[in-house]
Amino acid sequence: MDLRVTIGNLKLNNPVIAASGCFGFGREYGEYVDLNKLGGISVKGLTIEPRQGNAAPRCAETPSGMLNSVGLQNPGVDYFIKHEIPFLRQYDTKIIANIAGNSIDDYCRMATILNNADIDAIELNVSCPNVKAGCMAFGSTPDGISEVVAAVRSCTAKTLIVKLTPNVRDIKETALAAEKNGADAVSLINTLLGMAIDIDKKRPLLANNYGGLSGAAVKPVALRMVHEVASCVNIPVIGMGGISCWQDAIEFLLAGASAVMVGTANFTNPTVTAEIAVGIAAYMEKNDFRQIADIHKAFSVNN
Amino acid sequence: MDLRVTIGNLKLNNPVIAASGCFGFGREYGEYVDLNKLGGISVKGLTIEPRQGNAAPRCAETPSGMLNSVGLQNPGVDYFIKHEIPFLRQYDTKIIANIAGNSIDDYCRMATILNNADIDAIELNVSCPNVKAGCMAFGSTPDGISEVVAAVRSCTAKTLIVKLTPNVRDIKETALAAEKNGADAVSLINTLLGMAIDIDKKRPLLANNYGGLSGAAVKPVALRMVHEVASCVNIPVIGMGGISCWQDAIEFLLAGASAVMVGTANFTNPTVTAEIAVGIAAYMEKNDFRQIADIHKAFSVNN
Amino acid sequence: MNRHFVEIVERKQLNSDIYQFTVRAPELAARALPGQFLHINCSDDVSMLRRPISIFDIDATNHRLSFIFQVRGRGTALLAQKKVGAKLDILAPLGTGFEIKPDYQNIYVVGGGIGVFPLYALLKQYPDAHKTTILGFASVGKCIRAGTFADISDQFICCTDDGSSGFHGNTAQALERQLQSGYLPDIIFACGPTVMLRAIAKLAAQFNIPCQVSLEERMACGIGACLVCACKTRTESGWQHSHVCKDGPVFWAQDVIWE
Amino acid sequence: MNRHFVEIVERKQLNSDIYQFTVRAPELAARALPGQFLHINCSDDVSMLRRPISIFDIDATNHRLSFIFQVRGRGTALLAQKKVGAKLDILAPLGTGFEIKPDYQNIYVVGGGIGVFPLYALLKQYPDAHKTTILGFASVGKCIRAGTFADISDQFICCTDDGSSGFHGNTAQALERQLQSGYLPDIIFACGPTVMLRAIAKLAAQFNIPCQVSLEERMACGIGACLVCACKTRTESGWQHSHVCKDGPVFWAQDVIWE
Ligand SMILES: Cc1cc2nc3c(=O)[nH]c(=O)nc-3n(C[C@H](O)[C@H](O)[C@H](O)COP(=O)(O)OP(=O)(O)OC[C@H]3O[C@@H](n4cnc5c(N)ncnc54)[C@H](O)[C@@H]3O)c2cc1C
Ligand SMILES: Cc1cc2nc3c(=O)[nH]c(=O)nc-3n(C[C@H](O)[C@H](O)[C@H](O)COP(=O)(O)OP(=O)(O)OC[C@H]3O[C@@H](n4cnc5c(N)ncnc54)[C@H](O)[C@@H]3O)c2cc1C
Ligand SMILES: Cc1cc2nc3c(=O)[nH]c(=O)nc-3n(C[C@H](O)[C@H](O)[C@H](O)COP(=O)(O)O)c2cc1C
Ligand SMILES: Cc1cc2nc3c(=O)[nH]c(=O)nc-3n(C[C@H](O)[C@H](O)[C@H](O)COP(=O)(O)O)c2cc1C
Ligand code: FES
Ligand code: FES
Repeated sequence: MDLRVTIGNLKLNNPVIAASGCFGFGREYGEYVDLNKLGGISVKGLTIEPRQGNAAPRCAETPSGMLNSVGLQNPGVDYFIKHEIPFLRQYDTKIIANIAGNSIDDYCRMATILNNADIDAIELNVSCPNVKAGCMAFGSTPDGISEVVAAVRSCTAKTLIVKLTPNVRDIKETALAAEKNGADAVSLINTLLGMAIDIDKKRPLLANNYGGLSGAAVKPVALRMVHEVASCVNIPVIGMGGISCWQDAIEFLLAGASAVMVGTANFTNPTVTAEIAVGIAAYMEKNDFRQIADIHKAFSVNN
Repeated sequence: MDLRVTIGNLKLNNPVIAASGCFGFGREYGEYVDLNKLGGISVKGLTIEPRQGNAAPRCAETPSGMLNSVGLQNPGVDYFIKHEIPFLRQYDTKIIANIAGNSIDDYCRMATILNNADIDAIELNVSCPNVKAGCMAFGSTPDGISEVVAAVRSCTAKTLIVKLTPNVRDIKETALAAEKNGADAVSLINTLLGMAIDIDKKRPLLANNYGGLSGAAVKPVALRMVHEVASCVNIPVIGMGGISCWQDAIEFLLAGASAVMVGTANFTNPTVTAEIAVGIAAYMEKNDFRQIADIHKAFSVNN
Repeated sequence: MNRHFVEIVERKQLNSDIYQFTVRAPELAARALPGQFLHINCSDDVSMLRRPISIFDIDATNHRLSFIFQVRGRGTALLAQKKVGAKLDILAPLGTGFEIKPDYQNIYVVGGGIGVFPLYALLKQYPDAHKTTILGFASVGKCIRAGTFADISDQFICCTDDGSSGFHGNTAQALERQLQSGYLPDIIFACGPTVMLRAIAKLAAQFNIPCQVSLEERMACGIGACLVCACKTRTESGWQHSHVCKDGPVFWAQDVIWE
Repeated sequence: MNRHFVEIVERKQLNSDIYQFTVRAPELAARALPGQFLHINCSDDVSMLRRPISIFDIDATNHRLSFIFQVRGRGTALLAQKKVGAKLDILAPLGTGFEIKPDYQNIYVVGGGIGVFPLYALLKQYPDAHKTTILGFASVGKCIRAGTFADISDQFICCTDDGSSGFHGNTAQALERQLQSGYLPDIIFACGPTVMLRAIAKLAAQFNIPCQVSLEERMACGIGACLVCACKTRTESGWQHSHVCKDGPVFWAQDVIWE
């Protein structure tokens, strides 16, 4: 049985990746889970300059999910290269640099810098709902996606994963735009834009008013979108959104994902990523699947 | 204290309405809750001819929510007029006819027929994700909405509520299109398109593959959309999506809804609608609000 | 009013994952009918749907009603944790149960797996008829309440898929053998997995015996309002989607269109 | 490793909605520090976030650790239902606790509401110092563990907002009156609602007394990975968002930018 998965030039030991923004730079979870057990780690969204992010509160629990409005707080891409990559490289896991920008130029500058850095892939975050300028604005339309993906593609030879927002009418359109403009893979979904209100204070609970919904609550929407996208693109799809146990991961692999990312579930269960990898192996064993790709091959829709 | 709300010519005793498809034709819940305690009842989505809907399974439980793929099973608009209206008229509550069609012509024929029927409002369902032709196809773009709303508007003098789908990039656009073309109000959200997979059978759990997600899980998304729409249209907004208790209803009223609809929560708690009306009154009492509109007036966003 | 907050007065674990609960419910015990079900709120969290569970036994004299359930997923796991003294929020009695005609003299009941439970209350309705009970389980270890059923039946056949006890084979095979012996019952009542019901329905048609089957479908409201629990049934002009929670769970076998 | 599955060995209800739990946790009791917190998984459902709760008492000798919490919402309600013998899944000890300098001879601790709890373990670190404790509650009925605090303090002032017991007023007013008397402590440790902390920080600055405050913010991961628990702190060049779960919960008052 072989759990390995290849996405562009990214060769993962297994299809379980820690989702961006939910796993810091890996080191935070290092004492809870053996990082060697993860296929990869997508690090906290990076920007060209350090960012402080939005005001607090930045988090609200919702039924089977949570809202966050962190707004891309991060130490900047240079700090990442200098201080975080060396730590992560100690482990037998892949490093995915998640990058976000306010402008095409921002994205290109980061891609250029990271092209020479010791990372395994770039995840283009054009789907963060928590920043005012750029980001999700690029990711919400096929034209926006085309422009930024084409530009970044020309700046880097690294495996380029484009992270899609679910806040669209037809995610197939944006996925196809990413594919057409040179993405090696797409990852989805980022968070759904949501809100919660404090009925005593009579104000939104998040200082930023709106935030991104993640966690188990969004799983049905994420799974549908992954299925739609996997059915129409020819590049690998990395599925995520609410995956909290190996059974959830299997649903995404059946629907056509080549790998999965796990975010919010880490907060409650810090060993969930490793447990999912074990569960996937057991499921494959039971079903006599030899490759991850066999899982999707066994799937069929009702007619 | 006055719980009454006026939406177009629809005068509700209180702002709590049973959501379409989740309350049958009222009679099913009549023995569980006093129908006189409800502001109104939006009946199961009607079509011009009787429909049998999709194959079973049509339902899957998901984290804090459910998927349904009923597909508008209903006895047809004529049966409704003859057999259901007389029953509902026994109660001091308003009757909202939820209508769906495959074509503009379908919608117009129903609106024309219902214009002479003893109902209080028409809710134009252009957002059902569970039927192949029409319906959500109209509701997903401003152009589609404009066309169908303008056409229906010319067929009826009844209060016209346009029910919006959340499966769009920018719900403000569709809401504005509805307003511009003569809607008296908008209601939102209908269900989010989702999926669940049976990992043993390796097939989608719903016979129809995809279904509509409802229940508490969607509340943050629904609330955000209601807030967006209420901030940009000048017609009343009826908020729904995951409302399960009076506190949830207050969140929607704070965000700018004039009334709320309650769907999925009825299944677990058949008296939830009446309980919500009581809870709203208590909240108003405590906060010294005299009108429902005072609730939203007390709301402010963070900056 | 079909909503009740009833107290659990007895809780028995019958097996590693099967529980029998008895609740005190005078009004319900007085009017519930075999084949009807309870729609049980298993959680404090309103976002969890109710779970439909059949009535196992009705004891009108002692105001009690009991049901047996297997722990499958999250809802039944929570239900199993409830203790004696706790209150259960149930909608009941729901649905259309077995049509019980007094003139049935010779009755067959056929049940498979967790589908056997609603048949007990049914058998109790026929103190004087000749009752043959055929129950099927995966193996002897999965036989639940076999003694209870045997005691109330004139003839009792327990089938196991693996032959670990009784008849080696499924209930349809056992039924077929019985029917081939020549003595035909007035009615067959069946409850169990769809494949089993379909086979029983086919035999009933073949031997021209009236047959009632109790179906299962995923439910939300349980009371005919949401229309999710569809099953295909015959009408004069063709077919329609009936609803298991209201038109059923019990249907005449010849009305069901098996897909 | 900071994840532990610890057994609840004692469970006391202190008030209508306040509970004290003691868990057996040898390794934790040996290294947890006052001001650190536990991140507690209150539910079997992975979709519920953990809840941060401060350490109330550390008993290294008996391998025990206790915490006191108020039932507010769904998570703490579930926690309160746990029984002795149950295992709790916790991440601990998390965060940066109080900076305990041996040369503090005269210390003040000021706590408000549920913010008083982390101060007990802190006071125990100063057997020899002169300790003044000022606690504030809404009313006498809300005073929790006042005796425990009084016993360990050299001077104990209980404030109630409604004057139903002790000092009539809030903790800042009580503290101000104390400071005006002229004897200034070496340090003030404070924990409670933000408005209180801000007032205490202001007094500390005014009287030029070092002050540490324990902040609260909504958390997800609890370990510095998700960055939701931001609070604004001063840097040489301006300000930054620090994180309550990791850089805090205890900060030097002069570093905090109150908004
Ligand atoms: C009319 C009727 C009578 C029943 N009587 C009994 C009985 O007496 N004893 C017993 O053990 N079981 C009975 N069942 C099956 C029982 O309802 C399911 O096993 C139970 O709902 C599963 O819930 P869960 O929380 O364990 O599983 P989950 O997997 O958490 O359930 C998820 C969702 O699927 C639904 N679901 C899953 N399996 C079934 C099923 N087989 N039928 C209907 N819905 C399902 C659940 O209700 C829930 O909405 C009956 C079902 C029906 C329709
Ligand atoms: C470092 C720290 C130490 C704490 N120590 C204690 C203690 O010793 N005793 C005690 O009773 N309480 C303490 N609290 C507050 C406690 O965490 C909250 O009361 C609790 O999380 C509320 O959860 P709930 O399920 O009752 O409420 P819900 O309303 O269901 O909570 C919803 C969400 O909001 C968060 N939340 C709500 N209120 C707070 C709050 N005041 N602070 C942080 N998050 C909040 C919850 O963690 C959860 O994510 C502490 C908080 C922090 C940050
Ligand atoms: C606190 C938090 C921070 C996040 N930050 C980022 C980010 O920096 N970049 C990014 O692409 N996605 C970010 N995400 C989105 C996640 O990577 C993921 O797409 C989303 O949460 C859905 O997956 P989940 O339900 O498993 O969490 C963040 C999510 C959370 C909850
Ligand atoms: C079983 C089911 C059937 C539904 N049928 C309809 C319908 O016929 N017409 C319609 O406009 N909306 C229909 N809806 C959508 C609801 O009216 C509502 O918009 C949605 O469920 C969100 O609200 P909730 O979370 O309170 O259920 C249906 C929802 C469910 C769950
Ligand atoms: S479960 Fe709602 S109609 Fe049957
Ligand atoms: S709670 Fe995640 S960084 Fe503090």
